[in-house]
Amino acid sequence: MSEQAVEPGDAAAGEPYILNIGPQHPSTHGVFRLRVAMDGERIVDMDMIVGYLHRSMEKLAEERTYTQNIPFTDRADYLAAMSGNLGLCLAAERLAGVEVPERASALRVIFAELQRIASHAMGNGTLVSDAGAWQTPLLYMFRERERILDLFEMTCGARLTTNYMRIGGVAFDPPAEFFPKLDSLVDDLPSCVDEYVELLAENEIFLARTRGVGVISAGDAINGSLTGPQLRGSGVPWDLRKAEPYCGYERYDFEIPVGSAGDVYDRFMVRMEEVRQSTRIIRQALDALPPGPHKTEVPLALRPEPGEAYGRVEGPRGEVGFYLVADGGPAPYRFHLRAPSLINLSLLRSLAIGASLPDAVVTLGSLDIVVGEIDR
Amino acid sequence: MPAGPRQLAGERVAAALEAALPGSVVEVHPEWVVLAPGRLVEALRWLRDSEEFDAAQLSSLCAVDYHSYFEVVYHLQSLDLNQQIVVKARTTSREDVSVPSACEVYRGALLQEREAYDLMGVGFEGHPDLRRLFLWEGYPGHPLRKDFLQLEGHHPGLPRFPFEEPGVQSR
Amino acid sequence: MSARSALGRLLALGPLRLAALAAALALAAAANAVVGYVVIDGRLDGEWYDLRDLGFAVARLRAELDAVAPPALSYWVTALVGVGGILGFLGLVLLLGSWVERRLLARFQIRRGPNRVGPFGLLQPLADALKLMQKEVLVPRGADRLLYAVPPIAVFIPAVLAWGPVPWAPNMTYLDINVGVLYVIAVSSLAVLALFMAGWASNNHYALLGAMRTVAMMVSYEIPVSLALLSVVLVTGTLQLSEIVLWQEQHRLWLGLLLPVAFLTFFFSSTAEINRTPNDIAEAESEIVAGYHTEYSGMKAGLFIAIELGNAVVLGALVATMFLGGWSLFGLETWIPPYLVLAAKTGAVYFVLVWLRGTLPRFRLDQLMGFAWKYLIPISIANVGVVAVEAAILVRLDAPGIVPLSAFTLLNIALAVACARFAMPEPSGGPSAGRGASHAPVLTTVLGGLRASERLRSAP
Amino acid sequence: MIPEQYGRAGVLLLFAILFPALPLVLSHLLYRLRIRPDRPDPVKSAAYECGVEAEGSSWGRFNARYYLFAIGFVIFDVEVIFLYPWAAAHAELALDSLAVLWKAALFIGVLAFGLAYAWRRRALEWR
Repeated sequence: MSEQAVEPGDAAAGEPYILNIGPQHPSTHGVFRLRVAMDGERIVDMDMIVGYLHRSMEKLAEERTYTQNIPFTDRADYLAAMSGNLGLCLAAERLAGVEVPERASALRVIFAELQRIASHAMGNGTLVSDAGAWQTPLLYMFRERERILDLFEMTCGARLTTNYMRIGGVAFDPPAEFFPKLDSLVDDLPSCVDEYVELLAENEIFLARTRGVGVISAGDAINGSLTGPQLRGSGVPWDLRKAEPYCGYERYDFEIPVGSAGDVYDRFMVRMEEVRQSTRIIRQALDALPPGPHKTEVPLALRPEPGEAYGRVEGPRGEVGFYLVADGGPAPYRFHLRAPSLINLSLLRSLAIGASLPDAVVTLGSLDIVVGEIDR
Repeated sequence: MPAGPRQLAGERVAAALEAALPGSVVEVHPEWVVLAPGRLVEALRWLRDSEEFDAAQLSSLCAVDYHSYFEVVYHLQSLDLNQQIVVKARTTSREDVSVPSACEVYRGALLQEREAYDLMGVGFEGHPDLRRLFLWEGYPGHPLRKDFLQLEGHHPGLPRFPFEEPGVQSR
Repeated sequence: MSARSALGRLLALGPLRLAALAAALALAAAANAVVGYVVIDGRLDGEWYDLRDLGFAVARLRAELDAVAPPALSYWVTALVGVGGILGFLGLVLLLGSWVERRLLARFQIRRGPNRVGPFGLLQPLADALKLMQKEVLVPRGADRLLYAVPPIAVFIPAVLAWGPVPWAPNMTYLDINVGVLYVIAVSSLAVLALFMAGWASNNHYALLGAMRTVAMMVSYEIPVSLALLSVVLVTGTLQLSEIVLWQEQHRLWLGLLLPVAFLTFFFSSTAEINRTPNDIAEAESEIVAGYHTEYSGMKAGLFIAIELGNAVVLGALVATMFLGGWSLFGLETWIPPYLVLAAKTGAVYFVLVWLRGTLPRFRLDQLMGFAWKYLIPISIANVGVVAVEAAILVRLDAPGIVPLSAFTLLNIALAVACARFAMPEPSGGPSAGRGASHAPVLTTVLGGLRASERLRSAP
Repeated sequence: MIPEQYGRAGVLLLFAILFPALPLVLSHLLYRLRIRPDRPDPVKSAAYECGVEAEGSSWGRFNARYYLFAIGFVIFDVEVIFLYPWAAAHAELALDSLAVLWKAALFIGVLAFGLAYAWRRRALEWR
């Protein structure tokens, strides 16, 4: 990953020109802007400009109780609201010392894993669209995502901004008709994944576009604070569900998919495999779903002792961490969201410089950003 | 006690750091260690490279406003040993806000430090590209500071919390 | 369940509509019987009311006019009739085709597609055209206004002109020139000019990048196209498109089978010529928004979009004519009007194009250029040599045509398979590229960082 | 016969221009009838660059890589076009004598040599 890309004395080189990719561009997945200096097809320099969706969530959070802050986490990573909910709840529970009932933990696992599948469907689908497949794989992946969102809607009335987790459990027990539908979905998912892998992973053009493109070495990935599939794609077997099991993940049998080359293709395949693993987890959680309450009663205006806590979960895009500082009041003194989408972009500049425009677009797609979470 | 399940005790980290780099620790807490700003980069590099701690990844960086000073919190993660270390650095006052940049140790600090600079106004010395991240150059003040709402032209949001007696939220 | 309701359920129709359908089918069968009788009788052959070949009607018209007026009039009238036929067909294609394409893509993508405007959404293209016509036209400031205005019209020229020499039936060719193949090559390379003009005049970085890609790509793929058609000419010994079809009809052999390398080269290269997936990099929406026509709005943008469709159909007609037997269908063309045969073959090629669009990602520019220059052009040159030898043998052999022709067909198919399987270059230059190896992620329950990663990597 | 056919190509060309011009004229007619709006303003007529003002004109010195291929095209395509008369007459000539194969092979060989030379000099690498 050299920062210096254009060799001096390249006779063909033209004048570098400035191109703005975004904020209104089909492949920036939101209002995200790259200001690139290009020479022909090649990127000579790049600057990333974010903040178009900045809502100062962390400041707003200082004015609201812990429970009132849960909806903000929906709107940070709006493609993985459940993971955001869960992260905040874990941090707040750690801060206030709240115990969570068994059933609530299992439900949290089910919903977090469903959310992971939905988010990976979106992430991989848009990645393939970035590689030029005219949205067909995206729409196929939306088929399963749609079923998952229907399940969310059935349970908590919302599809994207679910606001489902609560401090001490989850907001509602899923209705009776939820379980058969989830059951059939879990039965169908592995064959759907096989279908996508068959359609894309053996497609010569897709291989040509993604193999050896946007390579991140394991050392760079760790040093650049990458997490999630972006880190695992580079061959680092790191998953918070194994490393720091929460919600009883240690009870479930699953494996961590790890790539080898650290290129776009590996990140894609890791996500595909994670869908399979998530399906396994859901199946186990569903089969062993304990009865009991779905929530412990916690005061609405929770007043934790002064102190701090860092709660984190393995979201679809990596480590979703919440750093909370309590001062004894009902609202957090400091509320910091460690946004994986933003931090995964740490290496974007060095990846993009020297790459061609199509490669950079695919690389950006493989980093699977959500602008709501970058900007917060 | 609110601590991560695999978080190392502050005393252990502090003892090792003091042995290797005398004078680098300012304050020890059961959960975290406050480092001297002057030796921060050195200490982080030592933590990253040491066999015992192997803090290979900077998992989160965030700044907190404590009225009289700012604190930068580093959550370091060892992937091989699966342990977490929390270290902090403090600015001397509200006016002198500079802390050395961790960028040369952790490239993952690039954007996180820019974010802290933008929203909290902490200056990271030695950052290769310290610009505002979300807001534009020339934006007045730093929104995450506790006194931001007292800036001219800004009004506090909610007067009080629901479910709360009036006057309780004053800090 | 009665048989009738089962059928009705299969077709998703009510009993009334089923009855109407049955009646229509019976009527069609009866009409067919009458036509069959007339055809066998030979009463149609060469008459002006012979609907199987409208060329007879035009010839009769010409003769009638020549008898009463100066020859210029009959010349103009027949030319206008031909132009009217071509443009009428093209207009129909543009109106219907966008509906077909969108519906097909929707089927590929488990969607429904346009189904609101008119029956089955058939009037959607019309509604789109009306909408585009009444949209405000924006001209970017800083654009070269003259050059900016020309391309929307100029892009149509090659797509319309290329229809000229396409033979619809034995006597139904608008422009039956003896240099038809050269004409097609010449006309099709005109499109580059219009697209480059559009991209350059817009004074927009995306448009310019699209235009540059267009120039590099279209121009490079022009050579494999020319080389592929060269082998067609070698075998048939003529540049006239109607003669090429006649050759295929007489030998009862599609050139696509005899010359598979040329056929596939022509098809693939032409997708680059007309900017279709997987070679649509000139307007790759995920990279350069809309490429050369980024700055066009209103009806001008509509014309660019329409011509993509027009190009696809004209490509279908050319592929059908050169490689799929044109209007001939192994003798069946005496029964089925030949122009319908050609339309069906065109439609089939078009369907493949839509299918590709609905399935494949797109190449990168350097991959495409490498593929053209380092694979297609050498292969095509070699193919020309092979075909030249074969053509010489064919013409000198006294044996009945079927033996050497089938031998060469098999040989050429084997060569094509060999080219595709063994000589194809690795499309990606990346270090991890390698065909066939398994690349599923490793599954592990071990946890760790760099050290664990190295252990994983070193493990077999 | 030949001039007559080219005249027909001319007629087709004329209508090929008129055909796409028709919707544009209709569009203009709608403007005259005040159905189609035409209210340009500087923001609307800015060059599209994803919502921000473009920096600099795009008419600069562009990377020459693209033009190299255009030059290659001119060379190779002209050569290929010269092969067409031979291809059309090949069957007849071959009937007389197979020597035509050698002559053609020489020409194609020159073509292939040119390609091999360009390949060797790395003119075909994109970068």
